[in-house]
Amino acid sequence: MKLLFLLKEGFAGFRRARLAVTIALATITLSLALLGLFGLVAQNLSDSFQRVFYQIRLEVFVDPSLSESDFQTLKSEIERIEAVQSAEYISPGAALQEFEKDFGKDLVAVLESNPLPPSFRVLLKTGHSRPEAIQAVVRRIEALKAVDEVVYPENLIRLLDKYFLLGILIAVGLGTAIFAISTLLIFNTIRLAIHSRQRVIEIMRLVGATDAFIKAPFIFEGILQGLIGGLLAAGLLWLAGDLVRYLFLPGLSVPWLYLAGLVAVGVLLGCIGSYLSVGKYLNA
Amino acid sequence: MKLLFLLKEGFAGFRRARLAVTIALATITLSLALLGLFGLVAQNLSDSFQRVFYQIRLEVFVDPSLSESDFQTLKSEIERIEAVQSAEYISPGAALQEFEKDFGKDLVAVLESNPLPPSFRVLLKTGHSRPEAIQAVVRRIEALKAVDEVVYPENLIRLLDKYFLLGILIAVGLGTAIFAISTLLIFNTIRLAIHSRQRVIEIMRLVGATDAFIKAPFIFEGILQGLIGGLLAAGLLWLAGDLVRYLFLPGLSVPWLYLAGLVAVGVLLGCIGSYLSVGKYLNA
Amino acid sequence: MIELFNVSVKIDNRPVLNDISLQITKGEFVYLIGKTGAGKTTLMRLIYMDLFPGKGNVIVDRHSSSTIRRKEIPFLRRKVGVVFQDFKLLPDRTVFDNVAFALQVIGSPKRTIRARALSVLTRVGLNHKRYQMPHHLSGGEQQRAAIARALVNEPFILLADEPTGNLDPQVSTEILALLESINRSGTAVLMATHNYGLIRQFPHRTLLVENGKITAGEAPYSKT
Amino acid sequence: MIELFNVSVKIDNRPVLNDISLQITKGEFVYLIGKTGAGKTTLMRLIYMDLFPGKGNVIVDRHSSSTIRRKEIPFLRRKVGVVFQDFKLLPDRTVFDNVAFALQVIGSPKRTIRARALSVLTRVGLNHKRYQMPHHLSGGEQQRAAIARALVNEPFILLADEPTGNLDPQVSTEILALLESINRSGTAVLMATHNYGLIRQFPHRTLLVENGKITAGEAPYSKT
Ligand SMILES: Nc1ncnc2c1ncn2[C@@H]1O[C@H](COP(=O)(O)OP(=O)(O)OP(=O)(O)O)[C@@H](O)[C@H]1O
Ligand SMILES: Nc1ncnc2c1ncn2[C@@H]1O[C@H](COP(=O)(O)OP(=O)(O)OP(=O)(O)O)[C@@H](O)[C@H]1O
Ligand SMILES: [Mg+2]
Ligand SMILES: [Mg+2]
Repeated sequence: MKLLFLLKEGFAGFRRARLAVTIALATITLSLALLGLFGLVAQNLSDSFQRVFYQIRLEVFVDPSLSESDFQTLKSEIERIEAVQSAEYISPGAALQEFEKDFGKDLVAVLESNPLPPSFRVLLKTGHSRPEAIQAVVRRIEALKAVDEVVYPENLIRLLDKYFLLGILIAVGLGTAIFAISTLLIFNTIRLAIHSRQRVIEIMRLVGATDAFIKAPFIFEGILQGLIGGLLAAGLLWLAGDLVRYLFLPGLSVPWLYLAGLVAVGVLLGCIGSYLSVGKYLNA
Repeated sequence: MKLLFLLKEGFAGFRRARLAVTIALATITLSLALLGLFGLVAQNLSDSFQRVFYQIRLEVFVDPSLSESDFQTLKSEIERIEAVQSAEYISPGAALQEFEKDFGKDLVAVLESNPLPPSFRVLLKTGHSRPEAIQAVVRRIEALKAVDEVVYPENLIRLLDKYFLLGILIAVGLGTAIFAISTLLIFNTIRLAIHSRQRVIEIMRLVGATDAFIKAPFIFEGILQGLIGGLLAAGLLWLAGDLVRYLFLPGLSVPWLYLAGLVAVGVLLGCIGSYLSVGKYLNA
Repeated sequence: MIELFNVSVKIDNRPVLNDISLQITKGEFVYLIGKTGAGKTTLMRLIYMDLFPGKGNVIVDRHSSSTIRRKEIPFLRRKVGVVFQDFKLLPDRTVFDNVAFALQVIGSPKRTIRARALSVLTRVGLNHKRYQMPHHLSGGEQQRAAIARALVNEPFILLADEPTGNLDPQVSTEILALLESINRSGTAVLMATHNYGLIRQFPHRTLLVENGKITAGEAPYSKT
Repeated sequence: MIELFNVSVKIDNRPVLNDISLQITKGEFVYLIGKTGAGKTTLMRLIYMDLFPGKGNVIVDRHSSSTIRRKEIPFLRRKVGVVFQDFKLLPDRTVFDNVAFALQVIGSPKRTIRARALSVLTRVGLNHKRYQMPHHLSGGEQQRAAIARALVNEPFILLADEPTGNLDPQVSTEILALLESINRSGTAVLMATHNYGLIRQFPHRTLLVENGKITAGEAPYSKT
């Protein structure tokens, strides 16, 4: 069977069963758009969650008696730890100012001298946000000499971590559900679209067409539907992404590769769906 | 036309076009389950987000010279503000202990006396979490005599608020998309299911059936599909809810009313979808 | 009762019927003959208003093709029984339900439906197959089911489009006798047929469709 | 070439054919007559193996109903041309594509397909309608399209199930002449018909299906 014939027959299916094919196409487009939309939202949410909440900040209190050059050495020692993005020196004076902002002027006024030690404000690289990872870094910093104590909001981090994990669980659960449902919906409409040509298949068999000969154009048609549906869905998401970016989320990312993946999923589902569906009518 | 006839014909449709009706039913069930699932997740997430992050805590520093009974009066004055849930007295000693936990022993050791004033830890009722609402409460507390200063993480709250609003926006956007897509998918399969009986409709017309006579059983069938699909979706969600609650989210709520709403949506979509679809074949 | 005034029909821009006038009076029995593709089925579609003339006017009972509203067409069709050339049985229900449907449409009570449907199925000799689905019937059995449905609500005219094409001569004769008895009780019959032998056996007014025109015709004595 | 040995067929537990033996040799022309619902179509379905006998054995060419594998059936059907009683045209493509399909199936090159399809459409007198969809054809035109499709890939046997049921006598005669000329070039023909006149005009071996049995028959001289 020549590819040209296949191609022609596959496209002809669009003409021959216009409504059924259109509706199958719409289902594929919509299901994939939904799937893609969800994936994008989940991806972007998780990204920005990590960006906003998860750049962990440690306060490293150090020995006040250190010299200026000691501070420099310590800073570079801290920054050499691979999880650390930057270490910023906070003088006792600067610390006091912040303290005043947090606890009010009156409190500072009753202090006789500045009780606050010098410190480094250490930012960890994004991605180092699991409590255990942070603890490891803290231990390494505490092992440096001249470091008195490392303070960070451990409980809050554990809490956020727990909710982040839960969030991922929910996202994966929802995503799986959406994927499974999309797949079923797509299979179902393809099935229905082919069902509407049950009589055609029956007649083809009576006229001496082999199963493969009957199947091939349907499968090709399914692949085409998946391809077109996938492209439409990708296009929709691309446009929606542009709109959302323009309206309120300049940071939104809609990666090309992701959209390409969506198209691939469409092609795959179209192919499998039509394969299974024609099969049903051939083996009847 | 008698209701009995309608009922019989509506059910007969299930037998007469088994595959088409089964698939339409599956689509309705899956689409509604997806819609319902999303709504449930969004609702529960927002609830627990509010519960966990949004019970706002204010630190109210007060004049250290107040007597024990003044503290009592002040406490009840604060608690009389309607947004306030509770006010807990924190003595300077207790405050110092917490301070030590946050900033290290060494810092406390250098202090000559306890510089921390007595304070109240004020919890706001859930639901009072918008920055403006909090500011109003803060202003009312500051207006009380003997209150020196009210401290709370204003920037963090503004940030969270912004993200919460964004989250709601995203949820509403996603929800609308899912709803629109579900509706289209349901309409489409109903359309296809009725399309597969195009010939039947055509013959009915030729035999002298009025439009209403042809329509009624189809619409009734659509309503039935919506009802059954809605009930199945509700059942699925109910079971899934039980499972999730048992596995890792004891607090998950799946309100009856919500499920009933889902069924109602199903019935409505089934009704409208079949109404529109038969219409297409009658006016052709 | 049925009148066509200067009716012309084009399908796909090709003239099928051309300036035809015709009258069928109450209780008449008329044959319609003509070559394959001449326009016999087209003429019948005009009468049950599945097709409207490009020019001219078709009048059936009190309905006129130029003034009838969409809503009135079902009521016209209830008075016109049609045996379609390709049967047009509802594929999703039994023979009995197919026949019953024509009665349900006019709102007959259930008991009447049952009695009438069974009686007409018996008359076409299909009572024993009444609970079969149409695609489980032989060609001739399907044709008889179509005849039963057309007869069941006692139309004032019966349009029969080659109603014996799939029947053996003996059953054909029986069906013709049935049509004549119905005709005697006042129902007009317009029957398209290629079976000239049948026309000679049951002679009636015969119309010939040829080249878009309808003329009084006669069954030619071909050898078949 | 076609042999039935003690074949019995039950459909829905009702015996339709009962212990039938039959032989049709290469190049024969055989009529099949019998009442509506007697089992003529059923017999044909046995031959193109759409139906398998409950008892006995059907042998077509080198294929036997008791040993044939599912995969081989399409290849059997390509050697058997069938004019179905209800035409079974593919509703989603033109007359030309319907005829061409039977050739595409066997992998004929495009040019051959075109030439053969046009020639056979001309022979059944349907060339001018070749780009019409089946449901835009009159009953007789559809029947001729079905005949064209059955003939196009030169089967070694042609099963024609009432192939003139919707045709006027003149076209029927032409089609019969066509079948005879095809038969003379070596194709066997098995034709079910109710048209006894046609049998008398073109006499051939005639089989009568009656009460589940097949006997040598003769077209009765009924008046029709
Ligand atoms: N829907 C349609 N679209 C295009 N052409 C049509 C349509 N219906 C009928 N025709 C054409 O109109 C002509 C008359 O058709 P009609 O069915 O009336 O013939 P007929 O006399 O009933 O023939 P037969 O004896 O074969 O049934 C034919 O040439 C046919 O091809
Ligand atoms: N799929 C089926 N299910 C049930 N009964 C069937 C089925 N196919 C055929 N029959 C029955 O088998 C019998 C023989 O049918 P068949 O189609 O062979 O008759 P036939 O001789 O071709 O008649 P006709 O001249 O009317 O076409 C009939 O009584 C028919 O009702
Ligand atoms: Mg006709
Ligand atoms: Mg038959």
